[in-house]
Amino acid sequence: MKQVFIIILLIIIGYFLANTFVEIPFGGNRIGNVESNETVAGYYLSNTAKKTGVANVITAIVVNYRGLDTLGEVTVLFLATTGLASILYRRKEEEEDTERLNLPSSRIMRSGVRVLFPAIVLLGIYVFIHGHLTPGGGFQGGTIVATGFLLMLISYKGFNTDHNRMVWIESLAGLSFVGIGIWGLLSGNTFLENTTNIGVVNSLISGGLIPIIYIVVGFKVAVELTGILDILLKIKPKK
Amino acid sequence: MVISPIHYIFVPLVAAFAIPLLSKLNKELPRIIPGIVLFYNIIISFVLMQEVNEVGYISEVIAGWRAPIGINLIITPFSGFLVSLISVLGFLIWLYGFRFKKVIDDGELRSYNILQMMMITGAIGIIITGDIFNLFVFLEIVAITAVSLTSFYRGRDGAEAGFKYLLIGGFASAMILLAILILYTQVGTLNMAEIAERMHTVPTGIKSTILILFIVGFGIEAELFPLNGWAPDAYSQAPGPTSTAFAGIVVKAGVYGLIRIIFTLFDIEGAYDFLIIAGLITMIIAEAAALKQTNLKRMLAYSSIGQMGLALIAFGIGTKEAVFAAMFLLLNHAIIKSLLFMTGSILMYNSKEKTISSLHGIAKRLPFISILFAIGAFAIVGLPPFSGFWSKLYILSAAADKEMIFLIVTILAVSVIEIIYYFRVVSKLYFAEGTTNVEVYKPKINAKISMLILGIAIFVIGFYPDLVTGYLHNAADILLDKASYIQYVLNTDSTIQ
Amino acid sequence: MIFIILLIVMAVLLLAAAIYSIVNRDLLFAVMGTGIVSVILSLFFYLLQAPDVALTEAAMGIALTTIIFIITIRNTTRDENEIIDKEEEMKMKTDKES
Amino acid sequence: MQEQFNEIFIKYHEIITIGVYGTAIALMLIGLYAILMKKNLVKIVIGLTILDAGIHLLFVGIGYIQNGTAPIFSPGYENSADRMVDPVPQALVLTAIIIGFAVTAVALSLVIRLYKHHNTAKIDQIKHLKW
Repeated sequence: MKQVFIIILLIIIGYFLANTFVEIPFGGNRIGNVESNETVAGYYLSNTAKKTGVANVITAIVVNYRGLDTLGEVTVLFLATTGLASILYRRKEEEEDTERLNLPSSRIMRSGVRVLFPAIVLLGIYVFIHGHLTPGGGFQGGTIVATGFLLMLISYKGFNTDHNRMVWIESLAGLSFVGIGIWGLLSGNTFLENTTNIGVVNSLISGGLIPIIYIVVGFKVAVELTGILDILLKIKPKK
Repeated sequence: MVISPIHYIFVPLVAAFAIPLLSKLNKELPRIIPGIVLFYNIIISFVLMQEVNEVGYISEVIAGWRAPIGINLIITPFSGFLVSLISVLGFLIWLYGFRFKKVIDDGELRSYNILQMMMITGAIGIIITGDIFNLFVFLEIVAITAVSLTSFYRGRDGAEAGFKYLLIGGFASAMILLAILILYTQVGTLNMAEIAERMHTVPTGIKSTILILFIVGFGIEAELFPLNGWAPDAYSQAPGPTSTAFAGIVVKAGVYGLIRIIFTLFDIEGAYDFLIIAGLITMIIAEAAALKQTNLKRMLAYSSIGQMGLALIAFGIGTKEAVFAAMFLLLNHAIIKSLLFMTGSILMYNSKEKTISSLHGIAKRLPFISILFAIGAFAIVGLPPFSGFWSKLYILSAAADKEMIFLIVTILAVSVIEIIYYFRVVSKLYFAEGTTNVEVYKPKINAKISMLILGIAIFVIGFYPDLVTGYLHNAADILLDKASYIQYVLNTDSTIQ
Repeated sequence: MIFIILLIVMAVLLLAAAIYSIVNRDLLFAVMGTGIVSVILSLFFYLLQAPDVALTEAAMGIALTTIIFIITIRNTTRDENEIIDKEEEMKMKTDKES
Repeated sequence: MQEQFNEIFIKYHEIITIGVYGTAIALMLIGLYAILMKKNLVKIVIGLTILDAGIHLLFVGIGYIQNGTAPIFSPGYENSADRMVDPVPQALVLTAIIIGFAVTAVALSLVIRLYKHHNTAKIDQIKHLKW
């Protein structure tokens, strides 16, 4: 009976959404029924290269035009890590042994990972250093580095990310992101403003503070995701 | 460095990122830092409120880009008033919860303090941001911190309440994302002022879809009837100071988000009477449910949902008088409900199943706390000398202006229900003879101070309501006239320098 | 022409993977279903000229989301209706008595 | 190549629209079905991720322009701004995907803790807190 009720509900919602999206053209001209240069997207496309000196428009939007979003974004990840730690936290007396579950990873895996790990981390770092030129950036690069650490965490039982250093990197990265914001205020402009010169568009050193912010975000995301994975891998199943 | 709205956000962020490091220096620091930050919030609110009184609006641009291009923070008289209220309450809650925790080692202490501070920052962020996607990001910050705090205690029900909250919260944020998406396809911008300006170009079919999706999304945070299943569990499972923060702060941000969407973004006539109907249903069902609760915190949770329903009704009436009354109710409710939750958690501290019956005759052993609880109970019900009376009176008079007899009857009936279940608790507290062997938690001086301040505030507003009403009248007028908000945000790129 | 054919094939595959991951009783295969959904979604984003989002979806959706799900399954049950677990418990009890 | 693409695009316009919007809405409905119907907690969280996946696909879908290019001014594309796809939904989706991941991580940690207490991962056997 419940299934029938739910399916009817879904059909109604589906119909509801369908006839709203019938009116929204796919692949038509740019959004908004006003001509494109008055919309926000039109402004971004025509001014990013000149004003912010960044080739990747999305990086300019994520870091500079909508910088507070990314700051909120990084806080969400930071709070998720803290929340996860507090939900799965075992007090000192409950902690039998915190070494990770001993997955018997095969020889192929271990040797493969030994080769892959530096390559993955290098790729991740490349992605978030070139965030302002090529697709990708702090978040994507950080995630790639985290997957690299994940491989190491799974295949080598002895491999332990040094908790102390991770906390240092995480806090320093977060503080420097907010510090860049405060620097904008201190230097008389607004919070998170791109105060330094923006250089030539497609050169590596271009876009002023934007690449620096994205590199800092990359470190923070990498360390946070590795932290989340480390906490989750440390839980011992009951069986 | 001139004080501006962004200080509300980056100072707690610096503290939150620094706490893991500083706790290595000294174990006590994670307890003290939130206090400093929340006290600094009060200073910011004090300074900004002066400016808002003269200028009417404060708009601050982020990253140097003018309003529709970049994100702007905006403080209107109403949001300024709400944020100052939240800052003061946040500091009092911190003061109250300073030594409150049971045995806690440094890991949990660090997480608890970061999460509690960031929940308040998230709520403030929801209120002061002028960009709709930024509103969504701050809503997520509040959601994640609230879930982690709900499931903070090791007990069995904490995790269940947290999961229920996260599931409904996840669904709500999906609906809000969908609403932002459809809105963007019609309007082409994300800044609230520009959306309000271009709202007339949106065809009515799509406009009502967007409105419904927003109401579902924010209804969950503002605890409208069908969507507040999570609230009583979350309130009752969360630690003392957190449930106080839920009732006093997080719900206000949710209600403000809903009101802002309906008042500033949309101009659909139907929205107002929808608010009245939703508020009515929420109030009636929540108060009825509160009647048959045995757990004190769940009863207080249902009562605060009922009060929020009342606030939504007042906003729904839509006249200047009604909006003013609703704001006054939010102020009173925040103060009184925080006092009730604080005193309630202390009275309940040692009883295993937290039921009202375990309250028998505790008044003899905790006289100070019981008096404050009684004051809170009388105030929220609306008895004359206390502040609650004025807000209920103004709402009734606003309803009377619009000849909504049905509303007046239901509000009075609900007040009767409130009187019944609050006095039942107070009578158990004082007159029933209790089991003397229950050892009672003696609160420390800092908890007593914060509760005393709230008690005094109830009396002060009770005897001199015009301290606050003048300011609120002006705030109500500005909230209702949309044009000046749009004109101010879009045309002046006045940044505070 | 390729654009349309690719689009239709990916749309069908995407829905099939989503339904598979919902219907399947064995949670491990259900999680692999979500992995496939992320893969095809990432290709979709690439087709819709959104390289940044494709990279994020690939890194976040395929790698990390799948791994957290698998860790969760490892700490809870693998079978959705928990019939197999009950059988194991029964077996353990019988072994203990015998 | 250009006109050939446009002409195909216009000819099969409905199919493409249904292809993208249709799949996104279908994904959302499948996710919603799983959340409402399924008993197992992990399956419910899978439903949540699929619901989010549908919305992310919609987000990017609305930004697409017929025969547009990615919004990146790489060396060969300096002045092709008007052919570029709308960058704003992509920036929003970037944030939404990561928030979705954070919510899933917290949800799954709660599932693990619930399983530790109740020794079952089925939502109907965990219902202690009633309405």
